Amino acid sequence: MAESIPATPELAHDEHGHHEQSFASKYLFSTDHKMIAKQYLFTGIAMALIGGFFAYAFRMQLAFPGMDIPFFGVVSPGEYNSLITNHGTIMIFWVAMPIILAAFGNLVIPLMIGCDDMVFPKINRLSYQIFLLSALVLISSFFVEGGGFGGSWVAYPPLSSEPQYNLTPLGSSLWIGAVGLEFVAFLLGGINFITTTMNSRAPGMKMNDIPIVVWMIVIASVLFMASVGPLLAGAIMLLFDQNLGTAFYDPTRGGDPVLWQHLFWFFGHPEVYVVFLPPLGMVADIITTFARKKLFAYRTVLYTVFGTGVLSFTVWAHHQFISGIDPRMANIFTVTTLLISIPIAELMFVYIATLYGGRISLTTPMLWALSFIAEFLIGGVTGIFLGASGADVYFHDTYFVLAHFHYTFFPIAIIGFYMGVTYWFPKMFGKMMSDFWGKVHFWGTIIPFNMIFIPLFVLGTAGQHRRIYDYSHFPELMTPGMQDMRVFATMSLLVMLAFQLVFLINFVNGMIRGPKAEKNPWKANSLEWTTESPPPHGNWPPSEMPTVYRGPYEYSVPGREKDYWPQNEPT
Amino acid sequence: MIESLVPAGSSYAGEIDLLVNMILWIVGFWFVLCEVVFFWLIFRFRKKEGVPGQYISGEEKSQKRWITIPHVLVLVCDIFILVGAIWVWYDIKQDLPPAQAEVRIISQQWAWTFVHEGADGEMGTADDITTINELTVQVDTLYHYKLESLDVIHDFSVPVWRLKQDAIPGRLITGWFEPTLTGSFDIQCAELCGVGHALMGGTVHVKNAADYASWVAENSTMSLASAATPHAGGE
Amino acid sequence: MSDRPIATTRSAAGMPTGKLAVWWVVVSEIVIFGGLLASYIMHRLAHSDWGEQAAHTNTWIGAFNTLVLLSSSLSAVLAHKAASEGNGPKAAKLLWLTILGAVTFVTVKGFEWAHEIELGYTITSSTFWSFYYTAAGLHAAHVIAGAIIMGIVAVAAAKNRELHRVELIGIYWHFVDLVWIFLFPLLYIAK
Amino acid sequence: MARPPLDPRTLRGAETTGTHMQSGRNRATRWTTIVCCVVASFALAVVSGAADLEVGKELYEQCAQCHGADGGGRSFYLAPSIAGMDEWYVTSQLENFKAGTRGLHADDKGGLRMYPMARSLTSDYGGTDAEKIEAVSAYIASLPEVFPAPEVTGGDAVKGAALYATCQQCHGAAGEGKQLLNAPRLAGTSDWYLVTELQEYKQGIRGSNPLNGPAVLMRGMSNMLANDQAIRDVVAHIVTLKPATQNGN
Repeated sequence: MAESIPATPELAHDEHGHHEQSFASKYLFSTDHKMIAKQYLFTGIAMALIGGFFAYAFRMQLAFPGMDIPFFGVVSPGEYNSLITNHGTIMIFWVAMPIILAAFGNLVIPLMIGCDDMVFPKINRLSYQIFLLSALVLISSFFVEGGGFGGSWVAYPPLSSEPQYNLTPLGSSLWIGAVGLEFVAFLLGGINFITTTMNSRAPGMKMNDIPIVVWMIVIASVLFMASVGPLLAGAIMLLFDQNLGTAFYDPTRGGDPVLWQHLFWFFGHPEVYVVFLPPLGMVADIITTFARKKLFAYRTVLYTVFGTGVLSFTVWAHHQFISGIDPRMANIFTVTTLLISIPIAELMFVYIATLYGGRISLTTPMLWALSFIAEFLIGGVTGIFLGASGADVYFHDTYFVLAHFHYTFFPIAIIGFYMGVTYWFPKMFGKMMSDFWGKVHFWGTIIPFNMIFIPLFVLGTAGQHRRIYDYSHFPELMTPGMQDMRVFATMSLLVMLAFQLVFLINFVNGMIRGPKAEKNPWKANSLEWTTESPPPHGNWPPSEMPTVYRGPYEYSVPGREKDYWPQNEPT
Repeated sequence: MIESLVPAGSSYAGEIDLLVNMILWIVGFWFVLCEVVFFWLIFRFRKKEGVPGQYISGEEKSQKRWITIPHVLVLVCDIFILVGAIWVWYDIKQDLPPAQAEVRIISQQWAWTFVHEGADGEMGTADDITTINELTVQVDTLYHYKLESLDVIHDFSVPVWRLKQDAIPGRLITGWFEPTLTGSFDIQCAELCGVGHALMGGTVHVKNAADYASWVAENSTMSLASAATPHAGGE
Repeated sequence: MSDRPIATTRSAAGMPTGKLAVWWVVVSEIVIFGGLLASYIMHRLAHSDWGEQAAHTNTWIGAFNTLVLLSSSLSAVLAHKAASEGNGPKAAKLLWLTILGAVTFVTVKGFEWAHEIELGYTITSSTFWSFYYTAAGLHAAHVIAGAIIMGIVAVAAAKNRELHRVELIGIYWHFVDLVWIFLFPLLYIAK
Repeated sequence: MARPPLDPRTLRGAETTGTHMQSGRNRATRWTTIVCCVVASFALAVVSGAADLEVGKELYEQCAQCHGADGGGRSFYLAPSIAGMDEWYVTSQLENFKAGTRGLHADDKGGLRMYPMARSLTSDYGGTDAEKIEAVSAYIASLPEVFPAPEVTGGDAVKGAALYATCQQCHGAAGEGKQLLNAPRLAGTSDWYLVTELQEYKQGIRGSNPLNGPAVLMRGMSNMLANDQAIRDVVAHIVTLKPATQNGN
């Protein structure tokens, strides 16, 4: 049955790359995966600037409560809640997801598997347009009456569902609407990623020849698809509670507020892996390239990731240990949570082992990839304190959680973004960025980052709880030592934000005036480096579509003159 | 780790501190080990002229040993942590030792209302003492708390006691604590509950038996601002 | 359609890309309805009193609609068969028949709801009715969306174009049907 | 990390909290100097000597979330209209809330929401607590008066006018209020709020704290109204009051 109806192949690629395109069709309504990737990237950067500004505003408020903050003004309690809520929401859903998953997924999947575009270019474009709309809806929510939603990014009802409690009647509906739209956008994008990788690999590319980063993006898309449904259903219920007067989450009328927590975290925990896996894949590709090493135990990496993916669906209630669920349930979730530490630890071991026997050159992308491992380790080990139910009784909802979370999400979203951009910049823009300024930016980011969050670990251990705009009403938390640490963290943030200017200048300068990039500046194996920088429309001329002969990590193969062996080079 | 920053003020605070220290030593060991090996490898195998990279697939058993052995060791460590975590959890949240006294905790935006047993030592009688944002308890007495919420989710947290429990509207949650340290300590709302969340603090006063008795005597009869009599309308 | 990428002509997984994509759409839809229905079942088990509310739903109308959807699924199968034989116009006719089923379903549902709202059972009456309207409403939205897409496919199929899409919309239609097979006993029969 | 011993600590009174905060402030001042250097590059004055109303307007943003940008109030949020209220009354009530002499009662739902809000007018920057209260009160007084649409039904304004005779001794014939007698302006106040407050006075939810003299007095007066119907009647009359001179216009 499958072969009985041909998909009209006679119409394929007769005009590829020849016709003139107007500005609108090239930049606004492009179906080219590289252009869509850039659209996601720039939208993500714009949202990151907003999210970063929010972080600046509330960190300043925490260090200098009540101060008239430059460029913002006085932060009221309601504004503070809205700032932290939208900082979290933006950074996860409008920065990490579009940049890490969508921008790099769109950019690298067709290039790395050797085809000319996604299988559904128009759906791809639609996905971006829905995403852009969702971003605009979210931004509009800051300007409506009552201000933006301030119920934290987890949006626990009844606070999120009842306007008389959250005081943001419009903001909360726009917020949940924007999040829902964003999910739809990524469902469409995810279907594209999965089907493209499944069906459109270059001839000869077997399962084991797919670069790890492509695997990771596809697995992440599957995880997203399998976990987001219940939350989408939950979001519909929340929207109805807010606007139609239903009582899904209202305990006084037969609903249950804990239902939302289950739906949210059933998605929320796999979501961590959705954004965690793609940068993990980038690390694999980058450290092998710059260590001139074959990836240690390729198949083990895959099996481990499959295991992580499956396990990630069984751990959600570790976010709810003390939220009034049956205490016996906590024991089950402690077991699964500690189990999931094993595949993650194994992945870290694999990456460290890959470095053994390498020939490591510390370029900017390599520095970012290595820092991912070093920093994520901190995020990983501190998670054990929170996954162990007995210890979580104390740490729940303290700054310890916050610091742990940022030690996982900073590597994911920020380090992942920088390593991807610095590594694939030549392929994206056909130019090179300055390595020197890249390194300046690296050290100027990574050192202050640790200086922001290490004090927050201490503060959390000292009992400082979260989402408080001003600690002066808690004498135990207002000792001078603690206030000094808050000020120190804020100072570090200012330094880190200042260094992001270095990146922006380097980025724009590289795009405009950088030296022309050659086809394969890093001497890497995977297919994207076998075409021009930047690749033409259709990626390769139709006659030169690549054929694959080996896996992507054949570096330093004994007996060969060159220390790399591109996937498409015939034996 | 915690006890150097926050005094341990309840019967189970020590258990949590011990568990946290155990986890700290175990994961600390692994963390330091990994980072040391990691940085050493970066240094040892830095790019040198004339030294090519090695070709190691990592698929052979002799090579895979380098990740499977630590992997099994991690699993063993996990079991230790697991046993400790569940042990402590069982003591604090699952087990409910018999009570010597009871206190009702009612949370709402943005205040705590505490109902103490009055002089008669029984809850729900006319001499119950109702206070706002101020909880008074007797040291070395095992209390059961009944926690409820009138509107959104709050979280009753006393860091010194290592006690934390969400208050869910529509549910009455029972738990226990036994203060062991006299003094006044912070009560925090640890779950975002709206605009006034940062202002939803309180104080717990842990008194010795004599002080507690005099506090009860003073408050059972007097009508204070923070301790209104239950039937105030009838004059 | 003129610049269809080379990517779409490949089939490394051994299944046409469109079919693969429809299956993934179905997977993501299953978890959406799965989440909603799991929430409903958990609530239902906790509230035995919902049976009284459910008693006011009209089982016969529900059964009639089930029959309508099931027979529309049959015509979708026949349309696929016609399409795989290359008989576009016949497939189109059968698709229109399926759409007729969808229209009947939605119309009956409309009258049913109007009657229930008249009796005072609105979406805010109780959490049972909230679930009733939300789950059935979400399903009805899928029926309507499916019917519209099917119309587009049928117009093309009548001209013998894009015949492979007949099978794709058929898969989707079976899924919509299957959701109803779950909804019907949960909302109408369990009393 | 240096940390002063927590225990023994006296009751959280005004003085203790004050000294406690003081040491934090000195350190913070040092840090401010440092941050000013960093922030100086932003070329913006950190603390400007802006007019009181400007400060008050900035502070009022927080109030606006419930009371509305125009100060017209929202019954939904238990927030009455406050636009154009007398400055002295706003100041006194904010201070009462802050001190806990109003609002701190287990059954005063609105008061328990307002109690922490009044206490939020404290922090290390932007003037002393008293200055902040003054600034926000001045701003509220400067808002053009709003006469919210009546929400309470079932009141008889004619009967209410007779009952109001007692009230007008202090609150004035046109409900304009008299500062000398600590009687606030009633005209323009949300009617549902007047009903709630009168009920709370009668039940002793408000006015049972001996430290709040005027409220204790008002509690006694509220007993002149026999029942809920009398309350609704008198409120129906107050809604019709429109003093000739309006504040803030």
